[in-house]
Amino acid sequence: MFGFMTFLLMFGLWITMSGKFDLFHLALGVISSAIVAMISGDLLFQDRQKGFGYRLLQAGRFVQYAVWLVAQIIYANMYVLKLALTTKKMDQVLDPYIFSFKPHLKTPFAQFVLANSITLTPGTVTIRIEDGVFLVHAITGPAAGDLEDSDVINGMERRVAAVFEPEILHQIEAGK
Amino acid sequence: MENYFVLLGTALILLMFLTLVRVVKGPTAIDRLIGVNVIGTKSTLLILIIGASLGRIDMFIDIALAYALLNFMVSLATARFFQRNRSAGMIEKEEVEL
Amino acid sequence: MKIIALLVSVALGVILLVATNDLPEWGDPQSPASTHLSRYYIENSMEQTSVPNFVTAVLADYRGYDTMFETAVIFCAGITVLTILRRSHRRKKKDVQPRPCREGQDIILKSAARLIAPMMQLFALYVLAHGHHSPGGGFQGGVISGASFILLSIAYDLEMLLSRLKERTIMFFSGLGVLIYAGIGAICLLLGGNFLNYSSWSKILQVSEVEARSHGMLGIEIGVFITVTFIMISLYADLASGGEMDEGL
Amino acid sequence: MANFLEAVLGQYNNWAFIILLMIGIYAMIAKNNLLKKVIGMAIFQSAIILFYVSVSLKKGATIPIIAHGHGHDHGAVAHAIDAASYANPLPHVLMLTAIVVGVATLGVALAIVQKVNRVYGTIEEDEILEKIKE
Amino acid sequence: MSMYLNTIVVLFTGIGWIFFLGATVGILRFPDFYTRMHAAGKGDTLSTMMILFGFAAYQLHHPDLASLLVAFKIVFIAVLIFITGPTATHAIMDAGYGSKIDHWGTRDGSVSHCLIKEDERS
Amino acid sequence: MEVNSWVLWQFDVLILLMVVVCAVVALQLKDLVSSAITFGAYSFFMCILWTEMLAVDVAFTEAAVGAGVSTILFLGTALHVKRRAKD
Amino acid sequence: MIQSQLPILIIAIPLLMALAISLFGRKSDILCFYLLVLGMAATFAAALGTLSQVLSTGESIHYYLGGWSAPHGIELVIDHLSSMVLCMISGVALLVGVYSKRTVPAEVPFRTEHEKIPQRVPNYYTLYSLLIAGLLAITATGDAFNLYVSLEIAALASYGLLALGQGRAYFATFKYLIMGTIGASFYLLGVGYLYIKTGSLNMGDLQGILAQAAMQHSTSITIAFAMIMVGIWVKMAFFPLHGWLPNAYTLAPNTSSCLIAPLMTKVSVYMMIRLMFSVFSANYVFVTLGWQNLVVPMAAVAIIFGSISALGQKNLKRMLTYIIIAEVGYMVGGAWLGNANGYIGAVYHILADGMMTLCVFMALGAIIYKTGDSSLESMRGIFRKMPITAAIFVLGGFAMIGIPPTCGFFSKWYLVTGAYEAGQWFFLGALLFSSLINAIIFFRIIETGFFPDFNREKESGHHEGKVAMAEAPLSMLLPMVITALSLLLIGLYSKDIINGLIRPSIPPGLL
Repeated sequence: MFGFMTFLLMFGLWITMSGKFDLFHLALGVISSAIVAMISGDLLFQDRQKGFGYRLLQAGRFVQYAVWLVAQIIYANMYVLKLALTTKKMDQVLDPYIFSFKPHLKTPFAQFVLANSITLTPGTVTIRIEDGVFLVHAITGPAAGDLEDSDVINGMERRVAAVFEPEILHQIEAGK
Repeated sequence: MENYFVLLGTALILLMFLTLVRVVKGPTAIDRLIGVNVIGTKSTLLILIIGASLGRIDMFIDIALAYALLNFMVSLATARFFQRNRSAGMIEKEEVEL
Repeated sequence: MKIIALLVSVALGVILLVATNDLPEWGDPQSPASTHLSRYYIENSMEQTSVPNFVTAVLADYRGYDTMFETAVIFCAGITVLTILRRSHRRKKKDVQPRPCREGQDIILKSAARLIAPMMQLFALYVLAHGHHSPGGGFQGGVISGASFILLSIAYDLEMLLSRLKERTIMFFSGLGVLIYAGIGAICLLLGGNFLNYSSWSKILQVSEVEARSHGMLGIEIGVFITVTFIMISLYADLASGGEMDEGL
Repeated sequence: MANFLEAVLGQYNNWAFIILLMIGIYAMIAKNNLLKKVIGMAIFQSAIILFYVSVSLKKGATIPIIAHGHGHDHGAVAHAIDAASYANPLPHVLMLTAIVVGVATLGVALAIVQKVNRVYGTIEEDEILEKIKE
Repeated sequence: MSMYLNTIVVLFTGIGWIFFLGATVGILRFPDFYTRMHAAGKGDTLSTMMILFGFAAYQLHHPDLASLLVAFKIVFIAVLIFITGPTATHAIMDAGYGSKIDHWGTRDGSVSHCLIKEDERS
Repeated sequence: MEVNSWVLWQFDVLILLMVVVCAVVALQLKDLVSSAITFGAYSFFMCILWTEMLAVDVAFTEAAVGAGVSTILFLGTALHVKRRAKD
Repeated sequence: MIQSQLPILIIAIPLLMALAISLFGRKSDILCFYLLVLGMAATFAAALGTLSQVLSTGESIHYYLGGWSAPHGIELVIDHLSSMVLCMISGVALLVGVYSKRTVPAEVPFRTEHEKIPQRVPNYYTLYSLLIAGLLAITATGDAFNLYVSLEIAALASYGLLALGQGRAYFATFKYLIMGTIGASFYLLGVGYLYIKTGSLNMGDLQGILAQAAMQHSTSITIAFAMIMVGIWVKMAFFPLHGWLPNAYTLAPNTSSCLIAPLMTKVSVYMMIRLMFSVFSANYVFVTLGWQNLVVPMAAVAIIFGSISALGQKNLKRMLTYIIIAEVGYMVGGAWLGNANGYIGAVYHILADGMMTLCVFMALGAIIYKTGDSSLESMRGIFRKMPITAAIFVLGGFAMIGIPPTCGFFSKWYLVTGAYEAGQWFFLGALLFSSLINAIIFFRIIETGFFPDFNREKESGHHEGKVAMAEAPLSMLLPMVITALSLLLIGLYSKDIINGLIRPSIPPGLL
């Protein structure tokens, strides 16, 4: 079934890219999507537990999340802009800091999304994930402080969890 | 509008020049990698800009897409290299002679 | 050595600079290079091959023989690298540390690679299939498709790649691509045309000769695609692992 | 002389091509490190590609693909093609082949460099020559 | 209509350019590798996406199917950049951290704490 | 839509300049990996140059081969040799 | 039908055979060998077919690939000259193919200690076949750019074949690779200048356009010609550009050097002649430019340099490689003399030198196969141990010196006549000098070979005349004997070859 889902996704992508709707090119598209589904059908979906409808639901939630994320990214960029174009000396504005924390998220994909979100949000970049522990570099002390103890990072984790792992939401609430 | 795109492209190239300064200056290999990564992403845009200013953007998107993918791969491969070699911090002792 | 090199390069520069004076004006539409052969290609290729992309038409049809050798060159390079570099496993690493590839690490890279590799493969096939109408074709598609496998092996490990594609499979397919190319040309011989004259395929495909040329070009591009994909994988696997095929970049 | 200068300065792509060619051949001959020689080789080849591609340019032309050309209704389009409005496709074809050949040569060269390193433990030319003498 | 669209295009691309300016200046000015990576990672991704959205908007001048598909393709590139940008940033960051690149900072204690942790682990 | 002439000369001059800078730097750096990375940037610029000179297929090939695969091959080789060059 | 398709078959058969070896030969090494010999035999048959076709019609064959007529598509042109070279290449390939039955398994796999190298023999034969396909394509093509591509495939395959030797071979091959790339790139650059000025790539078409008066005095055409010539000279190791050749050929496996030494330089010379006379014209090269007074003395220097360097070598294989450099001087000088006799000498020497180089390399390879050594000392007592091989080696040596019944004499005769007619006294002197040196070299070897190995016999206790015969196996002996016979045959039928094959191909404009 996941192979078929890959096929559908790939065929949709093909239609978007191709822009040609004659029979010949559509047939080529079907063949190509089938080939890709055959070769790497096992790659696209890591978690094989959830069904098709659930995936759609997830996609919807993810769009919501992405909108929130875009706002964060714009804020992050303005922050970088402010830091870069400041006339002060660098050691007055920068105060780099590395810290680690362990989120409750379990699935690799959710961790991936969380890590990328941390990278894109103001002042922080994920360095590595090792056995579920995130190592994060923060550009200024205050940003790091915010992240470490306040609910910024918890909030983000909660949002990611709401998309991918709703069952652990209560753990996050409890952990807080 | 085409003129605007040419202007935008020139502005982008000027900024790429600045990024190139980082590539030239280093000091470590991984700093150069940052510069090259940024240059690569911006090249994607530049190709689209060229396409737009020639009025044939549909022909240029494939190149831009391929570019984005392969730029990502180069960054990843270099990062992998440093992960294995643990020597990203190697600094050029001598200055670059230009 | 440096002085010789300096002399050679300066001499070359001066000679070429002298030649510059004599060249036709840059970008002149009436220069010989832009009129003699290329005018024929531009004016006739659509009519004769029904391919809007002149580059593809010239590459795969008018000068298809060149392209066959080009594919053979790639194949030859793959075989040469394999012959020179390949050796059996012998773990003797000094300054290279084992890659951090344990379970639970590199989640970000692995997830991204899993997301992007299928897209790259589809994109490669798209580039191959639309080589007639937009830039691209067998070679570019092949490199991208090869790169998708390389991406997997960068994010995971070379062993992961080799568990999907055995070394023998790689070499088999890379030869097969050239064989498809040369075979399409050779079948033209059997059908009574000259070598690589795809229009003779019209007898089999039941289409007009112009259409047959277009389809023949797609066929040979598929051959190029297969060869390039697998040779790129092979080149990467050989060069990145030092010929031992154990751990890549 | 002024004419000559004008001819040279107007064709600044030729300048770039010649400079790259000189850099490439200098590196190929003079550099001590074998990998640097290979990089020089790649630069040399891409300089030649630059030369060919600048031949293919035409003023007022566009990319060599017929706009909105669909493979199946060629009758109407074919007569409207004006050769001067498309860039010259032939050098592009030649250079595609040359790039492919270049990458093939590059692969083989890198393989040989690795093998040299395996045999001598170094890829500096002078050190290798010393080891050969021993 | 066309006027508004052009304004949108100019707005998007202009803002993208400004963010890119910030990223470039950051890459040049910031004192060490990690902070430069901040500038590169964030500024690069967003500015590229912004300019790409600008192009997608530019395609809407001719609202036929072909142009819409082109716009979709551009958005697809943007999505791709959205995935690959942070991933590449992270990979480079990881590589730099793994090879113990010098860390610029005023808070010595906190930084060395993490580096020591890395040493203990290996 | 009027087809512009190919002369996006602003792009042309600037990119040629950067190409030459990249070539020189790639050859002058002592660290081979830096050389390889800079050479990757060189290929990027070459690709833009060819796009701008209307050679889209060549640019595509260069993007795929020069910028992508050959840089990776260089890195793969650099992994197995001594990283610091003498010149 | 097959008659009209012969030209492409010559090229397609080795190419398809390379693929067949690569695809189906991985199971067993001996199967690869049989496939290779089969393919080479078929190629040789096809080449002979085109030769007879050319001889019977007296016209050159034009074959249009893809069915596109001449300047638009790529054409193959097979005239008297190229059909002769095609026969030589495929013949050499067949002979070396048979010869390789024992030597390749002995030399190629398991080369380095402790290391098992998988799949080397099939790869070796694949490269072998690709090399032959490339060389045949160079010879047959009528398109200037296609020549470049064919050149590169031959070059890449030869890098692979040469690099398989002992440790030092890799560095030598790397130098060869750099020089070869420079050469090919120069050629490409030259073709680029030609293309800018003429807009064409087809050789026949180019010749027509270049004959116009405006083209005759164009600077860029001159520079294109210079570029092309320099590129090809690098490829053929002409004197100041020869540095890569001796090491690369000496350190290679014997089978590879047997294959590449006779073919690579000769095909480059063929290429030079082809480009000089059928792209540019004799009139342009000798009258408009008039560089022969520069090139012919250089060739003479090449001959003297090659001969003297050969004299100083201890290693026989290395000595032979220096002789190759001298022989390149013969051919370049002959082609640049600018008269019919010089041209005949050069072209005839392509054939003769190909065969005699093959002969001596094969004989030396057999000796190395048996004794494992290629120094002069290893020749001691060779006439007792390996009489047939030694006889063949001597015959090859005689041909190189230029002793009458062998083919070497006739080529030198024509070269000397040509040099005399052109008044190139220096070149004439160099030719005679080099014959003298060759005589010294080979008589020294023969002398060494005739006298038994005193030292070794002392150790084994003065058993004079009881040295065990240790002749090379039949698969090596047979091609050697055929090559030796062909040396005599080419010599004996020199009149027919020259009148039937070479004279019709003399370009107009040569006296």
